[in-house]
Amino acid sequence: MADSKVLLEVRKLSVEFSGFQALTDVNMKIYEGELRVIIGPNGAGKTTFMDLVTGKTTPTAGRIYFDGADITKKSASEIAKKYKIGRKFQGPNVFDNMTVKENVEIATEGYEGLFRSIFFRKTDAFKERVNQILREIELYDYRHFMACDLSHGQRQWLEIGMVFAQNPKLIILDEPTAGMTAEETFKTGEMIKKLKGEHTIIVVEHDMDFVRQVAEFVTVFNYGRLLAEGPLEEVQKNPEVIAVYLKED
Amino acid sequence: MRERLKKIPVNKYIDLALFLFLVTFPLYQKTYWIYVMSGIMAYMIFALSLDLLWGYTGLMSMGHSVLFGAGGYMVGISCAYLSEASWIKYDRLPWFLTPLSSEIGAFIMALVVPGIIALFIGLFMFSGKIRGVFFSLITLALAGIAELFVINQSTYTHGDSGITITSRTVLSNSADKRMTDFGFYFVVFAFLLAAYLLCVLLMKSRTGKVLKAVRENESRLQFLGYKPASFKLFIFVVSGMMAGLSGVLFVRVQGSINYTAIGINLATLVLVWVAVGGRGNLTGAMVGTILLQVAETILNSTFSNISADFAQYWKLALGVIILIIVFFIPKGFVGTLVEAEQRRKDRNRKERILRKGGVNGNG
Amino acid sequence: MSLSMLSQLLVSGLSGSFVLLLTSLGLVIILGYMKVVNLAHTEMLMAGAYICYYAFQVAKLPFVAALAIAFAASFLFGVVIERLIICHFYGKMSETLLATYAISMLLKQGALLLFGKNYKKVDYPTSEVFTFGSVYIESYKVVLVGISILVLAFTFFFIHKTKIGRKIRSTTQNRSMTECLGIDTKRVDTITFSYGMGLAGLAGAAIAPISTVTYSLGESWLTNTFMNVVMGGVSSLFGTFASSVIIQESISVISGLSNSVTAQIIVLLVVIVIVRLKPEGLFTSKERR
Amino acid sequence: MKKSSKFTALLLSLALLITGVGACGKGTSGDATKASSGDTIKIGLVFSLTGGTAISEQCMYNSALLAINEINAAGGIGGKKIEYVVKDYATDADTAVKVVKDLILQDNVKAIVGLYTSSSRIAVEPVLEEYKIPLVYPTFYEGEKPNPYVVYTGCVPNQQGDYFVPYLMDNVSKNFYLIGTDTTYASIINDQAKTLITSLGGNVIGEELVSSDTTEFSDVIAKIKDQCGDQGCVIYCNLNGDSGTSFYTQFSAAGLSDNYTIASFIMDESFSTALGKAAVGTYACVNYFNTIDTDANTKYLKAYSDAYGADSAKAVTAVGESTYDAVYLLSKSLEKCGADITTDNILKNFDDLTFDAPQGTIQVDPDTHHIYCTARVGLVQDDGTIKIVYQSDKPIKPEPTK
Repeated sequence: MADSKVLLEVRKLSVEFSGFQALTDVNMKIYEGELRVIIGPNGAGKTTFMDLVTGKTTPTAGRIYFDGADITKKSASEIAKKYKIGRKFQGPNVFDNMTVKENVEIATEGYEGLFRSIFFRKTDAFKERVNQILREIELYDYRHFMACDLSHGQRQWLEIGMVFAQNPKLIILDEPTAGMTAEETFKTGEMIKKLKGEHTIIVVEHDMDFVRQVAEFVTVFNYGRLLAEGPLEEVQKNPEVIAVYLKED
Repeated sequence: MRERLKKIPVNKYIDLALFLFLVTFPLYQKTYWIYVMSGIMAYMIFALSLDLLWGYTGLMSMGHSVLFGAGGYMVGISCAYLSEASWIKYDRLPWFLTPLSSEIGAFIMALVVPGIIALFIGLFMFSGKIRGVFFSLITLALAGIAELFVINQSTYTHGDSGITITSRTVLSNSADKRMTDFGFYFVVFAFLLAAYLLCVLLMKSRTGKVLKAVRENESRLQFLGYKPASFKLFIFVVSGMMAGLSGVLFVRVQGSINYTAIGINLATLVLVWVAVGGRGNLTGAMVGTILLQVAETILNSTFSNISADFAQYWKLALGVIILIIVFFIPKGFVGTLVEAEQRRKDRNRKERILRKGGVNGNG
Repeated sequence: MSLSMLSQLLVSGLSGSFVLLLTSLGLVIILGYMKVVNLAHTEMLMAGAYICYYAFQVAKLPFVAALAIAFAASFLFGVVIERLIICHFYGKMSETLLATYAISMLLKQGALLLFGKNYKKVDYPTSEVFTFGSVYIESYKVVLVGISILVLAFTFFFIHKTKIGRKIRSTTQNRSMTECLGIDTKRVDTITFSYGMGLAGLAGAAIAPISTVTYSLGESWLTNTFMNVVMGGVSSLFGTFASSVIIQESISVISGLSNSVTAQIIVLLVVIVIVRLKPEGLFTSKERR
Repeated sequence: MKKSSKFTALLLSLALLITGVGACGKGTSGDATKASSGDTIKIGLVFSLTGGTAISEQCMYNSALLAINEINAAGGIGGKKIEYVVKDYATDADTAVKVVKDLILQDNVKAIVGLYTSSSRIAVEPVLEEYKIPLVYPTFYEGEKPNPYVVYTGCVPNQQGDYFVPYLMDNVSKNFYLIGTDTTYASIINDQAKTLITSLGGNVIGEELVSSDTTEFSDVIAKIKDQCGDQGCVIYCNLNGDSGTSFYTQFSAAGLSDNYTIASFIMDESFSTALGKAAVGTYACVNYFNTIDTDANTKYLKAYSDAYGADSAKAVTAVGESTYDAVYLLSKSLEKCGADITTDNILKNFDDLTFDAPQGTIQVDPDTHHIYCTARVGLVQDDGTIKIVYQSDKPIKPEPTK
């Protein structure tokens, strides 16, 4: 994988919340087209890491480079719009009292500016793209439903669909299968696998079955530090990782 | 055709009925009711402007009257200056009010000044972390300050007496060109229709969707690449200008303006109108305004002969109405109707999906 | 402005600060610990003032008894209102604002119909005047300062040292966790809200002698109390105290320099600017929330 | 089914609105026939039954009703009973405009009696001009160029301040400190007083306008004390409503020396009885105090006390008496009109009209439509009554534009 281009790189990333060291000296590289799974016990700093990359929080030290540019202190909206990093949050985070279709339309890339959105008219291509995404996430029949009326799993898919609609270079999925039935989880896994290759994807996940389904290359976090990194089989044999997970149980 | 009709939501039918009613209203009513209804229509524009802000974007401004009053006062000051009202002691207007020395200038200022005020308040609030309830509290305080301010600036605003206006046209400030109540009714109606259409277009556009998304989940929106602050600022300015317009029309109908038009009382009253009608669908704002205002006027003229304390009972009743609304129909009259329709449609769709046996169809 | 006048202004500003503190405290408790904006707060001041009038002026009870009755009655009213109305709207900002506004209207119009529009006058419980050189202060104002310090101290004790206070704080910080510990958070909510309402009633009774008791008494406190809370931050009693002093002293001194209307406008605008720069309040407590 | 529900919604909302407003349309026509039926004459009454000045206007409202009932009991106006419609303008000029339009267009009244604040009078004047309906304004006020549609039955500054200031300078102090509510009325009154005080050789030490919801006066009192020192001064006080009462209370509590005296136009029996101790020693000046010893006054107070109780009768004020006069003067003017009740006739018939009022005989000046009246200065006594300490020799000609 070393031959393909580095898309995201973090160097010596640290963050501290009023005395609490949430992340310490993390170095990491994500290559273009990769599907990376991040695992780790609760409070390991996985979500904090996502927050830093997407501009929700600013680091106390260290730098983040994306596609060659330094995005360390950029705002969330700039990171999403200019650098094209899409993020799905932990637990479905959608626009509840809007229809499924509206949710996807809002997310569709290219019209985020105020003036462009005022004079925006739906083109056939736009409509087609929205419909295509709705079909991919199997919500086409539900497109006129309010997002709050969907089942939990459907809301998760909706948010995944919204991230696709952004057409990002990097997709970050924070626990995409949380609260899903086994069948839904499997479907989600297939959805993600289908995307692999076209997009670069980071998935944070607890569900080890799901991880086995999709993962090739895994990063393990613990206590705000990067514990191990490598192909799934290798990491599973790592005694440190086993210790952490055994302790967890 | 039938399909298209089916797709139109129920509130649009109510809108149609409402406008049909309003346009025929003066044909069979007496001058008094034409005058009252003109005032109510001006208030309806005001309620619409608040609905854009509160119903769609989720910004509960408790001081929207500041913008209404600002528009009204621009016209008031201009009228007083041009007609050389007896209380005027100054020789000329300060530089920033000089456009008020022409009739058209006054109208433009009445739209621009509330816009600018909204721009400043908005820049100030939205660039900081002021949101939610603090936005409401600060706008409430602003209304309080505005009331004190206009009373204090009596050189231009004539203090607590307010300004009396003799003309009843949108542009002219002279008493000679006064229109009849009947004629002016249609001027206000035209503005209401225009304001309504503007709101419909705006809210149907992508911007409208983004604003709804701001209401639903502002922080999520950032991660889709939007800057919520600029959208909020935009709608605040648009809403402010509309409020200014309604202020102008109301002052022209009423023939006077004073500090109550800019203060807390009106600011909270308009919230009640929108809440009763239902927020976030334009129709509710208009229906709420017309229902409450017509009810108040009718009850007032019926009961004020029986009990001189009537106004007090009305306010008491209004308190009860608000409680009933927030308890039993929190979405307001129209909002509940719209929701019921949505539910019914959802049910039908669900049945259709089930009939298809969960096969992923193409609609 | 002479030195004696400045010192007079500062002294009356200081006593005014304590009055503002007293009148805002109930609001701070309810907003800070329950995230509920109680628009009926200032009308509770009015209700408290009426209670004071009837208990102290008409029934000739001791003043302390009047304060106690005002607190108790407002507390009970708070229980009723919370159980009947407020508890249904937690977390719904617009609905809470509308509901509390409706309550405020009912209180105000109810008072108007019940007590009429005539002014009621409550005599000063203590009528001496203290003079220090050219500076004077009515003894009752000193009493008011005492009352507000007592109330502040008691509230601090209540919130931080008692068992119920701990429950209130833990409910604010993590409701579901608190529920898991077997604490009835609904009851905690009721107590918090009622305590805030009770304080408002008490404050109303305490300020009755220095104001004119009438149904519109609440209006004149609206902007000042709310701005005070916004500026002081909602989670710390000290912040409220500090911002009371800042607001009232500046109003006092500026109105000495120009006039009270200008002072009011300037101070409120400055408060708004401060809130913009420090949206979480000027003196937020160090607690991690 | 879907379509029908939509049509129901459409029809329902249409029906609701049309019936709602149609009902009131009917009400209008019903009233119109009643008014033109000929056995009654309809007049409008406009007072603040709520709002900041409600306490002052309660007595006006009571007196108006008293006068109407007396006139009707005595056979009405040429056999026709007076029918009245009351509106509350809540101390708000905008509301005043609305209710006056309501009275004119909806109730078709022949004339209107009422209003207290100057701001409301100024605001409704254009409405009166547009619809040509007369207003009888029963409050003492700051003076203006007389409006052709208004008849004024209160006194104006040349019947009030012009006697008050010299009296205070001779008997109390030459130093004045002016304070007032930030209103048109108070600022004009204070300006007039300033001119008068300087021209008579007195000193205006300071002036202060406060917002109408001010209830905390320690800063103002501090200022007064600082600027006047031991020599004291007359505090020329035109605070109204809540802030007025707060000021009196705090002023008396502040324990300033006897060299400080409050003098106020707004001080009247309603305040002096409500304030108790705090008002004692305050000077007031108006054309009527209820301690006036005339037969008409005794009769008026007796009737008032029978109707509203003895306690209320103690708080009868000058504006109340003026309203009583206003209704009587209006009835006399209407009586002169006979069958031909037009606005022009009503207004014309006010010329030189006289009435044996509780304050003494009053006469309407034909040029200005104000009344000739006697200027009186009163001092609040321990029991809350106001004792007359000075009165002009004869009724004074009104000069509203002076």
